[in-house]
Amino acid sequence: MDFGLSEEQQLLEQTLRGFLAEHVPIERVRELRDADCPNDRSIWSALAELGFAGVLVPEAQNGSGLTLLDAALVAQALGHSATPSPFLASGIMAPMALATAGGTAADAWLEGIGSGDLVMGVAVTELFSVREGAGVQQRGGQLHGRAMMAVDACNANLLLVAIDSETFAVVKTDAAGLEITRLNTVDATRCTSEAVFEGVRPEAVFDGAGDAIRRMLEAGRIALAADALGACEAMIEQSVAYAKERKQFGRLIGSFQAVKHMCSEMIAELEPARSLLWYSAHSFDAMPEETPLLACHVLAHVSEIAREIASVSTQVHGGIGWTDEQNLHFWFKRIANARHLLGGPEHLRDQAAKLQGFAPAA
Amino acid sequence: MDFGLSEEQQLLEQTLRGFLAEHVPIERVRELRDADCPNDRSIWSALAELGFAGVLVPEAQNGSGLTLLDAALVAQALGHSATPSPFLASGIMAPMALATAGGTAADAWLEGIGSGDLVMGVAVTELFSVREGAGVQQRGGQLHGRAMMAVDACNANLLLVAIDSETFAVVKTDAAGLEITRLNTVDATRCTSEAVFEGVRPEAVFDGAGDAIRRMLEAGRIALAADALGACEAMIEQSVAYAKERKQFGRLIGSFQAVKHMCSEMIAELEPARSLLWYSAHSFDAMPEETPLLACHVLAHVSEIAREIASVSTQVHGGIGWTDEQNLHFWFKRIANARHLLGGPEHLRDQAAKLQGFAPAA
Amino acid sequence: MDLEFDARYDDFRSEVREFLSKHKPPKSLGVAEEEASGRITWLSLLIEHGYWARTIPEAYGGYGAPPDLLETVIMDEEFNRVGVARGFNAQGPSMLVPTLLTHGSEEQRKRWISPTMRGEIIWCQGYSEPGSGSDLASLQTSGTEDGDDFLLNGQKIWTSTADKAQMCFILVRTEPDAKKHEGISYVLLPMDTPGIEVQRLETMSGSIGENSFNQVFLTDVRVPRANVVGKRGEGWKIANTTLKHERSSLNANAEGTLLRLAKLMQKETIGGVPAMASPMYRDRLMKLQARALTMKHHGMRMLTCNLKGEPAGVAGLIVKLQNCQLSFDMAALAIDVMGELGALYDHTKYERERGYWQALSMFSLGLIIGGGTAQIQKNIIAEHGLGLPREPKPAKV
Amino acid sequence: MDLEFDARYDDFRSEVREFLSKHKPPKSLGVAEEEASGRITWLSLLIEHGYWARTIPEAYGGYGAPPDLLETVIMDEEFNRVGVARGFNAQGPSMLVPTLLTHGSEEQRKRWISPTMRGEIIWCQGYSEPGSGSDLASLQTSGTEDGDDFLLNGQKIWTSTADKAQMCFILVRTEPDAKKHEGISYVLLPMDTPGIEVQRLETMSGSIGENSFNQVFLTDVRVPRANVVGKRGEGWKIANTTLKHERSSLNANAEGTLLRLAKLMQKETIGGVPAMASPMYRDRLMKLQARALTMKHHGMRMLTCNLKGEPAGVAGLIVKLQNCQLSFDMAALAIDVMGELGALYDHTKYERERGYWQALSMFSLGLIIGGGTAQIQKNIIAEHGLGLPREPKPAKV
Repeated sequence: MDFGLSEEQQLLEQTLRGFLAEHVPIERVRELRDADCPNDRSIWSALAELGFAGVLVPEAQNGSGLTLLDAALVAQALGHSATPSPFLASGIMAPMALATAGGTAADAWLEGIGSGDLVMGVAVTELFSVREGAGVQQRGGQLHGRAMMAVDACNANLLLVAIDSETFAVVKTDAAGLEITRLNTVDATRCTSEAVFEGVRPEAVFDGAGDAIRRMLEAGRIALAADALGACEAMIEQSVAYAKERKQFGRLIGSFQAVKHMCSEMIAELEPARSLLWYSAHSFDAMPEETPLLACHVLAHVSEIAREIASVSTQVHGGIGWTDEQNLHFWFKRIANARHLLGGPEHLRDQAAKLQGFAPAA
Repeated sequence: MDFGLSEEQQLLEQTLRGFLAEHVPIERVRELRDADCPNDRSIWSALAELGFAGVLVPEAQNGSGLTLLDAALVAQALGHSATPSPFLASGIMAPMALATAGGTAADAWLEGIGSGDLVMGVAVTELFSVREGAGVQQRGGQLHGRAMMAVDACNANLLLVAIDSETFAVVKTDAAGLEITRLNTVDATRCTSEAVFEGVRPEAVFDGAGDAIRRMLEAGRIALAADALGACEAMIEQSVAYAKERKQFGRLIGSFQAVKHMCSEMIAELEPARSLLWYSAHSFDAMPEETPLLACHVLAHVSEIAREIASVSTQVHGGIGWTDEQNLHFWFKRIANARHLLGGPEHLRDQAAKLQGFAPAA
Repeated sequence: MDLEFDARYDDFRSEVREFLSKHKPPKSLGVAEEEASGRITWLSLLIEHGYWARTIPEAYGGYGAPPDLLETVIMDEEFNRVGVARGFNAQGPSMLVPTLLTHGSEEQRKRWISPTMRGEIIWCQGYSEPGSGSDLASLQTSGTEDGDDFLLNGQKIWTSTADKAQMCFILVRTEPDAKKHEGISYVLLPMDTPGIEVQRLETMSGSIGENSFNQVFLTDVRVPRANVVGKRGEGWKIANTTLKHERSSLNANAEGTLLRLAKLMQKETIGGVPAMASPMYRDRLMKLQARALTMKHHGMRMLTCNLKGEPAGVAGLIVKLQNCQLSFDMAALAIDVMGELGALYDHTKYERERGYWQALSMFSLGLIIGGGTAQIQKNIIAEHGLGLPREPKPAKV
Repeated sequence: MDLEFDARYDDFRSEVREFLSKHKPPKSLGVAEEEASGRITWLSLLIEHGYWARTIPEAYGGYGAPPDLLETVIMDEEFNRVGVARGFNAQGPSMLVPTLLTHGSEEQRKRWISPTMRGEIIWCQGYSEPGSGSDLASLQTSGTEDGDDFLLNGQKIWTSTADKAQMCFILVRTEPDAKKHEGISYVLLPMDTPGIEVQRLETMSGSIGENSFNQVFLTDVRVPRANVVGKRGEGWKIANTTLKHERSSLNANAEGTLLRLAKLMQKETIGGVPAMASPMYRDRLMKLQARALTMKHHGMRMLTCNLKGEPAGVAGLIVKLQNCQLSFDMAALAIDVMGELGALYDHTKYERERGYWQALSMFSLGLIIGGGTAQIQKNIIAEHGLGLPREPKPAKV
């Protein structure tokens, strides 16, 4: 009888944010910008040790078996600190797909994922957007084709690749015939790559896995919304702090109505979006029939407000917000990248309309 | 070698605005709100006497034979003063259709129109939007059907009705079988009605009049944009004046940054739109091949900024702007009505895309 | 997050349903004199079953139940389902009663809360003045001490239902020498007191829409000093508690409006094709649906804070700002969808839904302005919610 | 309105075309040392034909033609058609030269205008300081009198091309006891003067985009007092003339960007279907096209004012505000159209147009902020353009 975070969830959030503030300050993120892949294994191991890699791994596989709302709080904290990590793929999407699909292989991988020893990237872009004629097919027990914008695949051990809306496969990232190439984006805090398959023998193929794929996408979208919302929080916090400290015309700039209103408008968008995020994530476990629509809406809505917040909070900082050294742009770009990573707003709204019978189904 | 109004045009504008300020103050408009039709004949006669009814009527028919830019300045002044008059139909659209189509009957009507003795409404909605199954057909030399949202038809002598994109007819408003019923809108300053045809014998039918119809619509759209822009001007002027006079918190509200920025944002939209209006109207006579695209864009763009300006300028006034007695709403509602009168923004943009081959032609 | 409906709640829902299947409200539940007996009977019945005044102590005529979010949600859902208002949406219950519960004397609570909740007494609110809109604290209506009474003089504006109300909770300046915010008292004023003149105030929305507004002129209006709520000079603080409450709990029912809009888009055709088939209109609808869902669940979060007595912080201050703009934007889409017929008004032929959407558009604009313009609200959000510094005081010139 | 191209203009257009068919510009027309000889030869050739420095008097090395809107339009059209820059888009020609023409001494004009227009001298602009962004007039870099010289001390920021420029037009505080706006002088400073240190300033857009920014540290930098432009202490007024000019004439070539965006939308496919087939993207493109046309023709109106020497009034003050936002919004649509590939950057595989749109997005955001944030510009529009009152001075605390 309570719309809000439980005490345990508040504690989880505090613990993680405290840890990240101490161990992954923005200077650490900046260092990782020049790495081959930003998903630094030592950060991930530390997070795994605290139990965050296995937040969605079932208890039967030694995971924490928590809810998606707990996982969303983790994603939000990672977005808030702009921490590079394979959480989206290995902490959210892969475990959700494997746990839903089930089976011996899946269980074994889930155990590895939860301990943080095994990192699994995901390549699912072609489920919602096909560019450059990409797509991966099965022929004679081997995989051929190309997956664009695979998430967290670079430094991973395994890669989950969607074949179609009912089928996914798991391959070793060092499998013969598989080439994974990092694709640089504006966002230096997230790993994206191209995976080219030339006769790759998969570790497993999951057929009839439509539910697993749908749940994986829903969970991923909610978590990505949480991540972007966390980034928005961070940008607003920094704007408000800067407005309380920077003087121009002999006054703190936060005493100017224009600056006040920019901050007010940002927080007025953020707080209700937080409520929607909580409800959407909660629905995933408690009212899953509501989730398909909510997952589309929450990510589309957060993507829209986040673009605005990213721009306005940079403007609050004036010229300094535009410099590299101020670091604000790490969040700006994380938000920019998130906007299309699991489907852009137009696509998601079209899906939402279809789910309600408002638009002709594809 | 000059992008701007000529001295003659500036004089025309001043003269007309001066006349309207004196003879059609907003209190006069308020009185006409309770009339059966707001298009008061005495106002129209006075405008005709000054030559404004015949601004687009060719000199051969004793009109002024001026350009559409001149006519647009008239429309803008009428919007600025929220003057009810049949100018859109009888001053712009009908003369443009008749002059383009030509012929003896057309010439005679043009003469009457220019003198102000003859008022001609237009019923063209179904060319771009069919609601309630409306539409007028010719059968055995008679007209049947229904035209929605005819403009300036109530107090008119004749009605121009579009049959299809190549054909229009002219009927007497008191013809047997024709019933014209005023449809009230939020906008008390413009006359709109339904015209039901039950076997009406037309005065004339113009076939192969595709160009005439196209030019009539283009001219109407540019003039309607001018009208709405004039209304925007008036709302901004009143906002700025109010901000210089109203005190709250011991200060003129115009000294608050929030109010300043609302005013700045409005004027920042208005001024470039004025430039586009000038160019679009000028193109009508000087570079007609550019006009089809410009007519769509200028009306769609003005419709979008006008909705925002109407809302923001009301907000600048606070509660008083929302009262009936402040009169601001006359402009607010004139803008609201104009938005869809000759095609809404989405439709116009779709047309613009089609004209450039960006969208599949209908 | 606990939104499970366990068995106890299933029972509760059944009860509510049964109640609603057995009982019908009066045809209209307005403030008019002729509606009084139906209104009072119905509200009293609701209170008896605990569907109205549910958490108000029995001592003050309420049902006296402990706060429970899910019960509230269930009641709202079930009443909405059959299209029956759950109680009486008027300024007495929504603004005066919470104020009395927090600041009123025991005697005031005993005397006023019960008849107000039962709809026996209709209240109006005397806050705004022509010269004091955004700057409400600058109000000038004076309350001059005269024996055991105050003599009130001045003018109020935006006083809805002043023409029908029996009572007015009014802000007057009783301490002319105190600072601006410290000289105001919150007074309960019978509207039949001699010296009160009520004049209707027309708004831009004209004939459509229920809400009527008035100006109230006060000339030597005598009211006992005992009618002050709280302490003298604390009226500003007291009124602000309620205003804050109003800002955080404005129930716009955005979801209901959204569904109505979706229905319109399915029904309204352009060239024989439903407006819903237009990808542009549909995309706008989906954008608005996301916002409506956002505000719906934000409302539940606020309700939780409210029921638990926890401060909602900045998240509470933004509710009104967002809800009013959302209503305005939903009305705008509806009007666009109706195209050239969207401007029809005043019960003319072809008008859709009796002008509902145009009236909503204008009324929402009024709400964006009223009770503190959007600009004032953003100041409050920034200063009270985010701790940004106030504007420096101007130098004396 | 007179935009007829009569016969004379046809001839002029032919001339320009012929010129462009015969002459090719150097590969790049940048500010770098190694580009100097190509740049100087090309610009000199343009001036000789009157396609650059066209209205600058011959006495100062210009072509000396009277202003003519259509000639300007024709030259722009023809140069754009073949993708050749008409002249040299740098701060010397665009900001210093107009300033010298209005405020410089005869000697300064004779000495500096010609080599600046010919690209022999590269200038940078020393206005902003780390503590003086929006509040430019609060700048602290000091110019202390020392015999016939000033000794400059302080720090400048956002000084683009400071690493390559030979000269800097710089604002320094020479009258420390005067009022804030009256103590600043506009000084011409050779960049090889001892005591100047230039440090590169990285921006968010990183490796892509030509524009480089710097910080400039000044320690006892000696500059002759004769290098002051206009009177001592009038630097603020003088700099503002140019800033105003910049705000009203920012040539964003919105139409060109729009066409590029339309091409992208025809080429880029989603599931094999061109993005242009999406009604939503197309509608956004059309909205942007209307705004681009608006700003294009507004630019012609401003150019007319400029050439006629008539004040553009408030219509001039809004140009930069609108153009920067328009660029930002066009980039946003392009990025959306490219979908998940829209974030690609740093010359990675599959990146479209070498990251042009992401760079444009970030650079436009910088322009929205730079040279007076959008907020400062709106203040100026309101106060100077609409005559709204200034904010009252704060009381001393």
